[in-house]
Amino acid sequence: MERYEIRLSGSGGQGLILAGKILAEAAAIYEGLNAVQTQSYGPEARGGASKAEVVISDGEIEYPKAIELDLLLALTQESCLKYSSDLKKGGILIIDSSFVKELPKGDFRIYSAPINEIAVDKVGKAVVTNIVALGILTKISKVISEDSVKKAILARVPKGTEELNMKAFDEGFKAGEELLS
Amino acid sequence: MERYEIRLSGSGGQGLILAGKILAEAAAIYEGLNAVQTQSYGPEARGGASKAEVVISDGEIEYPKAIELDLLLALTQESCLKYSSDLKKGGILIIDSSFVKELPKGDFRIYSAPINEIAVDKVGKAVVTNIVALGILTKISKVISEDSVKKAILARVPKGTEELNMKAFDEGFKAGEELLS
Amino acid sequence: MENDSSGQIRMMQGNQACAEGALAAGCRFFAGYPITPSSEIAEHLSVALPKLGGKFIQMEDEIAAMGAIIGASLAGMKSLTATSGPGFSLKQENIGYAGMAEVPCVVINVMRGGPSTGMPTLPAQMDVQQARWGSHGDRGVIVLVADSAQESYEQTIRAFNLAEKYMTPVILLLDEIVGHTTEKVIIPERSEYEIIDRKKPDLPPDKYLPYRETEDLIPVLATFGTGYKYNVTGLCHNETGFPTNDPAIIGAQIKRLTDKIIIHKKDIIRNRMVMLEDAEIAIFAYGSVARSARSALAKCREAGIKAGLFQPTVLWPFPEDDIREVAGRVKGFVVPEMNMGQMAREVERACRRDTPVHRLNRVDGQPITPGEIVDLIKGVV
Amino acid sequence: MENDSSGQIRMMQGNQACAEGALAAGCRFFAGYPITPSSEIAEHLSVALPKLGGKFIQMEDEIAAMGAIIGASLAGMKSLTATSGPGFSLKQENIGYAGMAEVPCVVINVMRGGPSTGMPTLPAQMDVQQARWGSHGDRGVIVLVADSAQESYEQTIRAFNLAEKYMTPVILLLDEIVGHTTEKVIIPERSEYEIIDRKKPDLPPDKYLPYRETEDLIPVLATFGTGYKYNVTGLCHNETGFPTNDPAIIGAQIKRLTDKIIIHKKDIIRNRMVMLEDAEIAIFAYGSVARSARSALAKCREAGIKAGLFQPTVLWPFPEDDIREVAGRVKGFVVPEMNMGQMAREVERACRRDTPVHRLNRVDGQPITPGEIVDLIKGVV
Amino acid sequence: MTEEQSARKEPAVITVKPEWCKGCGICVAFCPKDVLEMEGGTAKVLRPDDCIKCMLCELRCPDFAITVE
Amino acid sequence: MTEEQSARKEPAVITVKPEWCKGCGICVAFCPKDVLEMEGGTAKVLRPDDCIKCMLCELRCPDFAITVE
Amino acid sequence: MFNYLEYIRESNFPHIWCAGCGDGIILKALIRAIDKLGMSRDESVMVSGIGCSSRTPGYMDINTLHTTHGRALPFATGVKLANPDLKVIVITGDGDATAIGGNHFIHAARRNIDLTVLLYNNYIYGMTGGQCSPMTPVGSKASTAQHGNLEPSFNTSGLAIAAGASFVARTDVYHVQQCEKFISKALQKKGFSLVEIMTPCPTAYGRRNKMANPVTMMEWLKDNMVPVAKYDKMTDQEREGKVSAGILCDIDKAEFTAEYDKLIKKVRTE
Amino acid sequence: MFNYLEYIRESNFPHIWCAGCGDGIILKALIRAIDKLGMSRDESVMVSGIGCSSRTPGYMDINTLHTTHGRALPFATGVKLANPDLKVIVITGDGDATAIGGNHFIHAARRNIDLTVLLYNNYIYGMTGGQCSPMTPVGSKASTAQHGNLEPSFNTSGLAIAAGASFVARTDVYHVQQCEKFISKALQKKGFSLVEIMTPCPTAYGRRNKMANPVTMMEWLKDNMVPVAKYDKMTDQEREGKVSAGILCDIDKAEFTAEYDKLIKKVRTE
Ligand SMILES: Cc1ncc(C[n+]2csc(CCOP(=O)(O)OP(=O)(O)O)c2C)c(N)n1
Ligand SMILES: Cc1ncc(C[n+]2csc(CCOP(=O)(O)OP(=O)(O)O)c2C)c(N)n1
Ligand code: SF4
Ligand code: SF4
Ligand code: SF4
Ligand code: SF4
Ligand code: SF4
Ligand code: SF4
Ligand SMILES: [Mg+2]
Ligand SMILES: [Mg+2]
Repeated sequence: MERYEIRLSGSGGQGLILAGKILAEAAAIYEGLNAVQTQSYGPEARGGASKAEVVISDGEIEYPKAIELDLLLALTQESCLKYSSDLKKGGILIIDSSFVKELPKGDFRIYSAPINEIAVDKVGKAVVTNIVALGILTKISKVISEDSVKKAILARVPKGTEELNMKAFDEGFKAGEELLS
Repeated sequence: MERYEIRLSGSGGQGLILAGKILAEAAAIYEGLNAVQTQSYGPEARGGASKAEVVISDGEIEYPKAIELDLLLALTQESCLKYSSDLKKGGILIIDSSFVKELPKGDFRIYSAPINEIAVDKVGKAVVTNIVALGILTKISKVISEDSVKKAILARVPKGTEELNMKAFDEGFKAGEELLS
Repeated sequence: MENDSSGQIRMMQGNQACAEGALAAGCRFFAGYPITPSSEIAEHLSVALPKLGGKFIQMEDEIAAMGAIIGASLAGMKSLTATSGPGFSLKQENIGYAGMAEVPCVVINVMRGGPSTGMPTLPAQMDVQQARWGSHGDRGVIVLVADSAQESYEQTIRAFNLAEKYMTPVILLLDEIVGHTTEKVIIPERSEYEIIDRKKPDLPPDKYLPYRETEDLIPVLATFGTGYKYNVTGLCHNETGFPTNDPAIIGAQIKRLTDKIIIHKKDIIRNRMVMLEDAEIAIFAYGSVARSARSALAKCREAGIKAGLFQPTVLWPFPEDDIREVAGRVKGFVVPEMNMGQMAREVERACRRDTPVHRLNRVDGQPITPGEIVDLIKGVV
Repeated sequence: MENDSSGQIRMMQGNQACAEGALAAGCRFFAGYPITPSSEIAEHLSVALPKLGGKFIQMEDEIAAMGAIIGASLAGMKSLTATSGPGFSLKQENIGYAGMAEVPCVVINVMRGGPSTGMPTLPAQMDVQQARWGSHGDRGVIVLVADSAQESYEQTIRAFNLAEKYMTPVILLLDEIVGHTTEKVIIPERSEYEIIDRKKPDLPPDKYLPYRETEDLIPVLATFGTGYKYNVTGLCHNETGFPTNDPAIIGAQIKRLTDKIIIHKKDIIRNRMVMLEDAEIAIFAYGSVARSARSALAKCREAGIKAGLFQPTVLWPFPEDDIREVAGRVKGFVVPEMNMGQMAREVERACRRDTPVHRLNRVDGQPITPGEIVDLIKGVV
Repeated sequence: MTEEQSARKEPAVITVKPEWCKGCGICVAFCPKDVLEMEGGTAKVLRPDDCIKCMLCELRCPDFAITVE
Repeated sequence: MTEEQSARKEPAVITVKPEWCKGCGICVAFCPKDVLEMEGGTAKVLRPDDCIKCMLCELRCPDFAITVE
Repeated sequence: MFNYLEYIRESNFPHIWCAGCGDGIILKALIRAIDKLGMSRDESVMVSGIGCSSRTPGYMDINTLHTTHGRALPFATGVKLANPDLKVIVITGDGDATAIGGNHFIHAARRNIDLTVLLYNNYIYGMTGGQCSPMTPVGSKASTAQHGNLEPSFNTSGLAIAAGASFVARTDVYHVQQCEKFISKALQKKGFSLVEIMTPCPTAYGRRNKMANPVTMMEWLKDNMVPVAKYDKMTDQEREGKVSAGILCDIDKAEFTAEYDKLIKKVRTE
Repeated sequence: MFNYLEYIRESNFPHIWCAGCGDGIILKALIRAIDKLGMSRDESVMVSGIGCSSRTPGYMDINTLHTTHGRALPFATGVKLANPDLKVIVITGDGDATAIGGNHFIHAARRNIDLTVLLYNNYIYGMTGGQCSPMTPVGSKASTAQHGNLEPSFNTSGLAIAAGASFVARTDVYHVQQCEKFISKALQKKGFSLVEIMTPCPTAYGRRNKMANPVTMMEWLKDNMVPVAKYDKMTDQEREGKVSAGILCDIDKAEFTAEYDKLIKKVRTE
């Protein structure tokens, strides 16, 4: 697989850094690919905006930061507007429909789902919004297998929350299926 | 005048650094020559040995340290033996005869006087040994005028001790005369 | 103590990889003072060291941390500190002490941007000359650099090995990108890498002279508490370790501090040469910029430009002979750096001829992209 | 406040001459921490400053001393600190701060020998690279050097002038020989030298931007207490002085710190060229070694050898254009230094061709004699 | 002391600046009269009439985001 | 305490090492029995028989230069 | 309503502090104290080191000097000595003042130089993400003490008194009026004055120590800050986990810059 | 006669200290204390900073570490923590310990790490030729205080107690048996122990302060060192110019390396 660039964006506390780590581990450890994950550490990291980047490839990943995004996940309006210009032509934009109202212009495929709502209503906990998002992303991007992502989630989440997180992933995955169908 | 190198040596507390400063000031300020004065700052400077060097010239003094001494003053046996090898051929060695018993070998002119004794017996204070030595040195070396050295002494010594120091210089100068005659 | 995760694939930040590499090298003492972007090294070791019976201590400042690792090293523990620009400046006096007293230890500097507080969270490579010249006085210096988490792991091990072998502080430089990027590290099997331990005196205490001039110019310092009672000082000293002002001894000692690195430079220097055989233009790049350079290289070759990469993994001693050799073959060098051209100076110097050295300098806290390097090369050829 | 001893001939140590030069330049604040061989500068000013209404303070360490002079400078006093190797290392972080925040001040380093405590009372020139690279991060640096008491006096005045003109810390290096040799100083008449004072803002407080990019790249910092309320920080900052992470602003700021020195290098650099017109061999020497070189020159000419002297009185920015020009004319350089060849590197680099550079290095705490230089030159020609 | 201030009779005008309010909840938690509540991540003034103008919300807001007049 | 020691009867052997003695005069000044004196820049033992072996000279000599047996 | 806008650099707002960080509460208390004392901001300088707390000056419209980590006091000493007419306020954190800056802290106190120091004590290195400080309580968790902190903490106010400070008080941001009052008193003192202010860091300290919610942290202050008179009467057991608040030292003695001015007068008339 | 030769590096003698310098008297007291306690020199390390006092270790036949100015305590902390079985003795001067090294001093005391510190207090920077130290009395002359020193000095022992030391005593070289006794007690203490020893520097302090003669300096000590019990009962006026001597603090509390070892046990069995 060629270099594939993903950026997960939203607000602090939505667990996007963790989601990025999971994605990278899924790719690198369970899928045998290369993956690098980066995030910002500046003052912006503690305030509102948060972003994590994952670059996946079956070759060496030299330049570690995203240059042209293949996929952008945007959980807030702010992050969607700020980052969508980095999306490459024909790239994938996944948004949380409850928060992103103003859609950016550009030549990309937009997938819209009430991600936070799914976490709250279907899984029962807002904290798993990130895992729901991972489910959707896995389904839509198809760069990593469902199985690998699940393994990576299980290796990362606190003991006792495995079931909850699996449910979150599945709900997301399902939502992804619906979006594709 | 060509470069003229003087080293004053003895033990700490004999005021040789001050004597060096006076000599340099006599040359540079009152005689219109150039002069540089250096001394050692190492641990040896607080213990027994003490030395001050003065280089005098009517030209620029580039290299500030003595390389080949024209004149060595040695108030102790130790300093006499340690430094006389730096004396150039035909150079002047002035020693305190009460302390320097073993004379170094070499092609130089030796002048021997009981410098400390003169200070104690004729002037009445051991602290002026350095000034007595300056008197002898001035007379013997002839590089700086008696007058300039006296001015330089008066500009340096503590108020109230002028007379004492002038007497010390004169006694030394006299001793120098005797040595030359 | 064996590393029980050998062969494993793990995702780690460069900083964490340094910590893990240190443990693998046998490091059992860390003293530090937190500073972005290096703090994860300390944080990781604060958890891990006591589990291995090692010691972690957060000192009152960087100066103290540097002092503590020297003390710990003399008491027999392989010791590490990690910091970033401002802390690196503060450590310089005691780094010089370790150099002078020849106490092995490793100092990691995860470079941030700018002078002073600068850009604490943004990448740069502005301390590469400081790593060589930051401390007063003259002596030889070993400085390594890493470009990835994998290399951070390996170079940390190498730093400890070189420190123990040459009895000297060794500096490892990471830039913020390397320190903070999480990527795959394949933990090597124990058999795949060497661990060098400090030489022990081969003479009994009454014959022992710690700083005796040996053929390899490297002293043998006994561990405190093992029956060898000697003196360690930052003053110029003779072979017993006691201070002296004897010019002959001092002169020989100071010269030896430089020579002990220089005569072994073949053993120390390691470069990665990529497609340099037929290259007409050579990129000189290190740290995270070397990654961009490798991408750029591929693109250049695609475009029919014969570019090659000279990537030093040891910045000091500077690989000047190797550069001179390459300079004789190429039409020019391109030196992209996240600073105002610090190592480009060395490339210029090493050439000893008019080979053009083209600089590409970014100092805005942003990484240099492969595209920028390609553009510069295209402009040059 | 006028210097009332102008025209006088006085015998002074280089250290004392620095103190007197500082007073003549208008320095009214000194903060320091004692260290051999620089302490006489502090001692002299501790007596003299209060007599002029100025302030002397002995701080708890060198770091604090450096901080204090930056604070005092911002409060409007021309400020000085003086130290030696170990203290110079400790000051580096705050020297970098002064560079980043663009606060004028002068730092004198009377170099001793050796790394670490080394040889506190013996001469060396081992901090000449540290003076350029000692602090983390990239910026332009001005470093002067003096070879005599007279020059110590004059270069201290010049250091203050350059500091105020270019809004930067300026470093003046003495070696122990210069610092401790007592010799004649002719105190210049006030009309014979220039005194540069800090620019004052020409805009009212509400329009004032301390770090606005001006044509000469030099900011105008108001004195605290004069009605201009602005922010000074060591973080990368915008023209108001407030921290920012905007790459464009940061990049421009950091680049400006280098450029503001480089574009004015003609005004800053001063070399003494002695008998270089027809020289076949050029001696490159600075500080007390230049004195020996001048003696050597005379001897060479006597012996029919066409030698000349290139003596920089500003080490950084390095006079590379001038060296390159000379390199085109001579058969080689001879670089005697009381270190392992620190500035010889720069000469090599500046040549940009294969002009041989012969080094003469003493690191035993003994001065380089004219005879040694002559011998080397004879061996070379 | 704060109790005495409640003597003042003019109705309180409590203003929250949403751009600055970071939603820490401090004003809400320590208002002695339960005038405020958190809503959508910012403080909201729900019962201004109960306000006794003790000023504690204003004094303790770390973000310069709430004022009481 | 030091007085009691004077009970011992063997005569004191007091030794000054002239290469190490720097002539500070401390031993001389504080000898309770005036046993010592300065001479030509070093301490000299003048009245060994008066010594009560209080050891103070040895204890206070900064230069390891005087011993009492 | 107090009009803070006149005193702040509004364009730098909202500030960078986290939600519920107490630092903004202190800034406001300081502004009120300055306002009520009618201090001239042109003739005042705020100096800070590095840390979240040390970002305070950047938000105030006054002469501000944000220095290097731990070094605010030496810079401030230079400012004050160069121009003793300036009122100099130093803002510092527990790490800044007592870890890397500990030496300057005791020396400035020893000299009794006329500086007003506000020490924001949040028990942690906030800016760098929650490492131990010399004031982190034994047993607390921090990113460099995940097994629990082993090192006893300073009684920093006690240290300042032992070093020679002339005014020392401890307060907190819950007791916000007391906080303002002590700042005001410190500003009026001629000599080295210190106000140690306990302030919550929910992000770097609270999160690891079961007080992630800013309100919980404020409640902790409400419940555990004890007036010093009462504290002095408590048994060791009762004192466990409590912190005394109040004016701990207030004495008059020679101030450094004033002594220096006397020296100048003396040597100039000699 | 005590046989010191066994304990010293004889080839380095005569030592570099000036005639009448008290440092040699302390070295001898330390040697006797070590001898009487039967301490193993192979398992002991002496660590010092820079200064005349800090040259002490070089004269002893023991593991010796002469570090950088002010930094003996961090180096010693590293030695001790790396091998808690080593007995670590720190030699430092008033400048070394309380000027440049002041921060390490209070932090080592705070940690209560098991180090025995002998602080040679001669009121001056001896090595560099007589500049003020933070312990130079107000009004005294020094090469950087030729108009008379303006800065109040530390009560260093008091500072150590405030910072957390577990044993603190003050003595002097005139009272040489007391000096040995306190050193011995400090060596036996588990925890941070400090002995502040007043010692004459005739060269750099005495000469400028009318005590050029070593004997005069010893007499000063004889006349002005007052047992603490007596000192405590004196009026401020009576205390003028006097210095209290005695054990000022001696308490038992958790020692740092021991606590660390407990932590290791805990995490290894977890
Ligand atoms: C020399 C140096 N060392 C370390 C740092 C990193 N650093 C920045 S702030 C800080 C600690 C801040 O803690 P504190 O003073 O308590 O302030 P807070 O953020 O908690 O308000 C540290 C270690 C630095 N900037 N400079
Ligand atoms: C970093 C540094 N600053 C300054 C010095 C110079 N220096 C050496 S010893 C000393 C002071 C020593 O005073 P003290 O500790 O009281 O020891 P003493 O000589 O009086 O025994 C100083 C300032 C140094 N060596 N290193
Ligand atoms: S002033 Fe604020 S805290 Fe007080 S009652 Fe009114 S709303 Fe509540
Ligand atoms: S205290 Fe201020 S920031 Fe916090 S919730 Fe209330 S208004 Fe918002
Ligand atoms: S032991 Fe020494 S001090 Fe005591 S009486 Fe004998 S000579 Fe005097
Ligand atoms: S005390 Fe020691 S050094 Fe001093 S005079 Fe007596 S023997 Fe000599
Ligand atoms: S990290 Fe802590 S101290 Fe820093 S701004 Fe956030 S809450 Fe405040
Ligand atoms: S200068 Fe003072 S402290 Fe140093 S050796 Fe001489 S008397 Fe002792
Ligand atoms: Mg804090
Ligand atoms: Mg001292």
